[in-house]
Amino acid sequence: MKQPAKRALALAILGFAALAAEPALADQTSLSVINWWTAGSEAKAMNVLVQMMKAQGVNIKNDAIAGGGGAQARTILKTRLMEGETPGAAQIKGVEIQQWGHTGLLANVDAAAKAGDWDKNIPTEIDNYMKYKGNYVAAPMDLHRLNWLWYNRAVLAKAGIKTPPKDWDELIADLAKVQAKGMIPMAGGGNGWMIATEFDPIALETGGPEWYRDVFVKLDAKAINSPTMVKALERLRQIEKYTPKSLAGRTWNYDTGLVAHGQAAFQIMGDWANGQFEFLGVTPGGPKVGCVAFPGTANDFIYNVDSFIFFRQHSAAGREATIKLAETMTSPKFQLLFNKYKGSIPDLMNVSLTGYNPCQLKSRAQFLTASKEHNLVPSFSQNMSTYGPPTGAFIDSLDQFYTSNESPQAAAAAMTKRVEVAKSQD
Amino acid sequence: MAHSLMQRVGGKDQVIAGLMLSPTVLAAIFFIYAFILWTVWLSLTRSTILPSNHFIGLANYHDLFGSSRWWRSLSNLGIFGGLYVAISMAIGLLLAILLDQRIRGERLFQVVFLYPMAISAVVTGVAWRWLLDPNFGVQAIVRSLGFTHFQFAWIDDPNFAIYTVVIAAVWQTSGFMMAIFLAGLRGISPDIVKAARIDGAGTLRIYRRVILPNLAPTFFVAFILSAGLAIKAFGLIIALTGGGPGYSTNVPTIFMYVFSFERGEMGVGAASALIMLAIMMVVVVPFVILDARRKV
Amino acid sequence: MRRLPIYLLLTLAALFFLLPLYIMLVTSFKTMPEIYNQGILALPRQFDLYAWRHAWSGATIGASNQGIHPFFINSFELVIPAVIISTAIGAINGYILTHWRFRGANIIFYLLLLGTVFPFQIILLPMAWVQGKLHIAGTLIPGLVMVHIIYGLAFTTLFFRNYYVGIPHDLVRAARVDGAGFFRIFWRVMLPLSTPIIMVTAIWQFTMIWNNFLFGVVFTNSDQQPVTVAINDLVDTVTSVHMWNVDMAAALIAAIPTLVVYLLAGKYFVRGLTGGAVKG
Amino acid sequence: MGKLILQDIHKSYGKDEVLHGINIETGENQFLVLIGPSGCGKTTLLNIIAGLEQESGGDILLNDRRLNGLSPKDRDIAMVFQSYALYPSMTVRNNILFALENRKVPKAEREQILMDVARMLQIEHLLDRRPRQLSGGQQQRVAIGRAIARRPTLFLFDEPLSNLDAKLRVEMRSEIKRLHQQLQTSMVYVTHDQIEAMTMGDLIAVMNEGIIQQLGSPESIYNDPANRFVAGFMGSPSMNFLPVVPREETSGLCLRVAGAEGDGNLLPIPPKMQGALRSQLGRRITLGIRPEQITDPGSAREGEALHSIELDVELLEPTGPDTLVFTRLDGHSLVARVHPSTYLQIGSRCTLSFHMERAVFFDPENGSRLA
Repeated sequence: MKQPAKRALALAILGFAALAAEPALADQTSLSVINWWTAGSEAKAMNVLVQMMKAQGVNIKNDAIAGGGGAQARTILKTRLMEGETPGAAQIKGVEIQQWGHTGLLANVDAAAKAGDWDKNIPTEIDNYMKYKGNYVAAPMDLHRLNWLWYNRAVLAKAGIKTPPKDWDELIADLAKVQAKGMIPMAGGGNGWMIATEFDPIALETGGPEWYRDVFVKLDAKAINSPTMVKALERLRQIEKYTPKSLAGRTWNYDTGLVAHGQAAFQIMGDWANGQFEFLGVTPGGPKVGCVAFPGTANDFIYNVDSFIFFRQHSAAGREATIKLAETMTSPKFQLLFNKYKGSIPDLMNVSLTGYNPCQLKSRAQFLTASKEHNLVPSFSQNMSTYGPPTGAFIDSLDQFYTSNESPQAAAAAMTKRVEVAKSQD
Repeated sequence: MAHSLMQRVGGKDQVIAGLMLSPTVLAAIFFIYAFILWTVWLSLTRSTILPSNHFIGLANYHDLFGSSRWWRSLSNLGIFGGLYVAISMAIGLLLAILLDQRIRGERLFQVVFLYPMAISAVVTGVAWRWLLDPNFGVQAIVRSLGFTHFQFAWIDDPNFAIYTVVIAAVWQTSGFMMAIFLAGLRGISPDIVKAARIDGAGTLRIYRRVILPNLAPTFFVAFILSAGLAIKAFGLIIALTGGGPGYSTNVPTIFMYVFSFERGEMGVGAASALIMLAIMMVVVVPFVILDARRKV
Repeated sequence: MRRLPIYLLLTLAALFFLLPLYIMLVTSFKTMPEIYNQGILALPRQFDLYAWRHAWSGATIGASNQGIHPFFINSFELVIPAVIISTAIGAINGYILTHWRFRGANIIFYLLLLGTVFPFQIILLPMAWVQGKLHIAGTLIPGLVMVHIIYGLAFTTLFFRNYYVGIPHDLVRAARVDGAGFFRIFWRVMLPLSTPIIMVTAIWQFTMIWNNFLFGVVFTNSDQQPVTVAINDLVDTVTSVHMWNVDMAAALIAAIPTLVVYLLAGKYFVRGLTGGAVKG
Repeated sequence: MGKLILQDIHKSYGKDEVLHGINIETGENQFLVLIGPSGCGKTTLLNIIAGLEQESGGDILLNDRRLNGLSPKDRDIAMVFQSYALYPSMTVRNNILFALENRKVPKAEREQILMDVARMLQIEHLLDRRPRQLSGGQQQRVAIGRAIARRPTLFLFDEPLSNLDAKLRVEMRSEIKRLHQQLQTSMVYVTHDQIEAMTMGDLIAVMNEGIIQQLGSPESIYNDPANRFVAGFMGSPSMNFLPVVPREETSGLCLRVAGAEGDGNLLPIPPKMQGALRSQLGRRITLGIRPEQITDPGSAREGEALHSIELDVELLEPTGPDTLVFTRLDGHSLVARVHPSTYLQIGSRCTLSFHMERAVFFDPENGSRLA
């Protein structure tokens, strides 16, 4: 069927439904920003962004879509594009930005990068994600560190632990001590995303940054199906033993609450937990709750960067607004505000972190050293290390392993096979 | 079209009838069948984050059936579908028979059994997640009664989580099955029952030998409806277990959604959708054939 | 007392069906500390209406912090036209497929039947494309209404067709001899006989559309979304602490219209099914 | 009023032809009965006249107006259905008024017609009831009233009495007949009941397998059937059929019952038929003779040529006005109708007179009339 015929048909059907099709052409100076920051401090920060843009004469429609950790938002993004309702920006990060660049739909925001001097102020590791074929098509919002261990000081004291663990053996010993006192040693488990997030620092600690990159960035089958992976999986199993059987569908916030309220000793989680602790009235690094780099990874930094890609606009006004949006997102004022609440640190290395908590300050310092020593690795669990299908394959494999009696050897082999299949999917 | 309609009985009115029906027919052809064809095409292309026209033959199907997650989804559908259909029909029938005994307060019971139908999957999922949570729900309640070693943590157990989905789904639609069976029971001529009673049959025997065989068409409708609901189940599982723990409660609808939209493997997602459709057809086609036979 | 076991069984079943509703109700009236410190079956110490008020007009959902009430209103704006139109078209279709049969009428019916069982996830992308072409993308009216009408037609047509099969064809023939045309026969002869099936269809459509999540989240912009989407935003948020009492109150508010429909019209549901749908 | 002409009406469903060229022409104000066994096509033909089904070929003319292609409402007809087809949602009043409203008859006139019809059918007291509150007979009256109110050129009746009990049926039968007299309008009446056909019709069309077997007055259909089907279908109990062989005897042409042992019984052939049957000499043909033409000698009218035979009484069925005698002639069963006063006993012998003047003969192969 030819396009006009199809269209006529669709129109006929609509007319039949006795509904007038009123054209809903978007106001050209209004940009929709698709994201899944629907609640809490992130939602508040998004509202600040909307206000800041309004002051510059740009209407931002905050399309915040809950559900499935962004799954729903991705669905919406894709249907919007099918509808021809191109959004201004969408929350997409990591390697997937390259896939979107490939579609030819993205806008060039080099002008904003130049104005904000991203090349100088934003670390190259982050910049590289934002560029497609040498041009900026996305802007970073934050910089998260994953390899944190959060702990409740009072619980540790009760269990007779004086300092937080510095290596794996200490961690295991401490977990046992807490368990002996009848408290929850480790809050965690739950869905695939949470398991993968816990595995992220465990893998780094076990294999080191080089091996980590071979596995999660290069997807090297030899590295995946290796004794190192088996060892890492064994360690995940050890952690699982100290984790209460937890409810599917329960969120990491609940676990954070267990630590905050002194019901559990430890939680392995990215620094977005900062925001949650603050929400619960407990400042991390303060008297109640402490943060320490995940044992054995003190010099390493697993990073996660949330970013927005920008879509090419038809009108000049739209294009101008897009540049303004990218500039605002990377402006010191917005980044400081946004990251303070989110628990992360700004992508800009040239701003001082006044008012940030001790854990966040530690994060900035360790990023800079890790960057110098090439100990920065992209988080696989947060979709930073590779594109969707292999990431999914890793998460599925870990999920399967964690929730069954599968042996670490079998799990490593199955993981290798899944990743191979997923690689053919690009 | 108009010409052939003119040939038929109704003259002008028949033409009007054809015209009035045609929008629905066109809508069905376009919004169901053309969309399915489009999905067929998608499943043969290397579509990742967005649809593409890069033809790759059956590679997506190859990947699909090479995926253990997909196989798990299929076997989950088998377990969930089989149990859900059987149990909801059994409970529905039992409740209908009980309500058919000239019960006081029948209207009230009907409403109580039917109301879960009125509640959305999202809400049902949340409510049951609570009830099944070992820390707050049934396990905690029973333990607080003194049975401190009582275990009921299916929802956390990858091998049993799928059964919790069955429980919630049965809760939601057994009342609907009850309504269908009750309607069927009320449709049976009282003369048949009287005749059986005169023949000296007891109540149980009347149900087993006289009434249930007469309910065959009702069983059929109930089966088709519940099988359809089982294959389409999505929101409830998402809200209850999110497809987990792990992917232990994934079913084809969830697999399709995750791969098409979240994972950026649209081609594989499309392939899975078509396999799902094929499963549907296996359920529906016998219905169509039987229906057609009955008319002849 | 031979009938005691019957009542016992029915009462047990009723308890099973009522349990989740009971838990949602009591939880919605508790304060957060109470929820954490008490069993879920315990009655609230005092009936605290905070959660209901907050859910209705204070909770932050998406970009707004007006609670679920704007979305609740959206749902009504969606469900009323969608139910009326899809039921009306289904009635006409059923009438045609049973009393104005022509060659291929059965084939058309079977074609439509697939629409009752196929997985709706399939249509998201192509439907989005169509909506974009029609410039109605993201709208509640007519965009989402249209989606619900189209994918409700298979059900409404099925219901009416199965009901109208039971109406003697002689009635239509008599009316035709009496000089009535297509519409007049429908209006004066068929419709007055259709109350039970209209009730069944309307209840069904109301429930399906009101409770639908997938279409709502995909085909509307954030300010136009129906209440189920708002509930999901509230319940399925990853980054904040759950206010269980607010979640439950919001879920109950969202369920009130369908519950009312079932309470008032539930009896027609069983009666209407007797009238036809079962004949399959 | 209401001269109906059907010319070569054909009807097929796909390859299946159900009407093979129907030709009927009625006079004005005639009562045409279509009769035949179920599946003979009579209802299809009625529906075609009504416009409820489309003919595959042929012409329909009413008062010289061609009806082909007109929808039912434009044909100036009214119809009464077997199921009555009263609109369940309307009161009796509205059932009757519905057609008038459809035709936009002025309100005052409508009311007048309603009252006339109600009075004529004595249903005034039922006007505000709904169909389900009426008895079968009352529903039938309303259905007829609904048709009458229309004052059509032609009434169509589709087995209207078949759902009534025997007593009501007889009442309604005469009522319809009376209405026909009163209204002076043509009627087409479909039935499978031959008593209805005989008592009501001016013109009867006997149909079988999509063909009109015979079209004629009740008398001619009954007494002078065109073929074995008509002869067998009309009349109760049915006509007796015997296989016979004509042979030349000294007394002239006679019939011998086929398969009789020995000489068996001989039946004389009346002189007026001898010519026609001479060509069938020695061939097996079918004799048809109605039960009332085999009777006790006492019932015979004067001047009738009778042939009496003594036979065994096997079974007796007194019906009141007369008694049916079941017997056997040379091995073939036979029913005779005798005066009730005739003294008979099962197992005894009786003398029965054959009224051969009224006998008919058919070709055993195709059932066509020989004499």
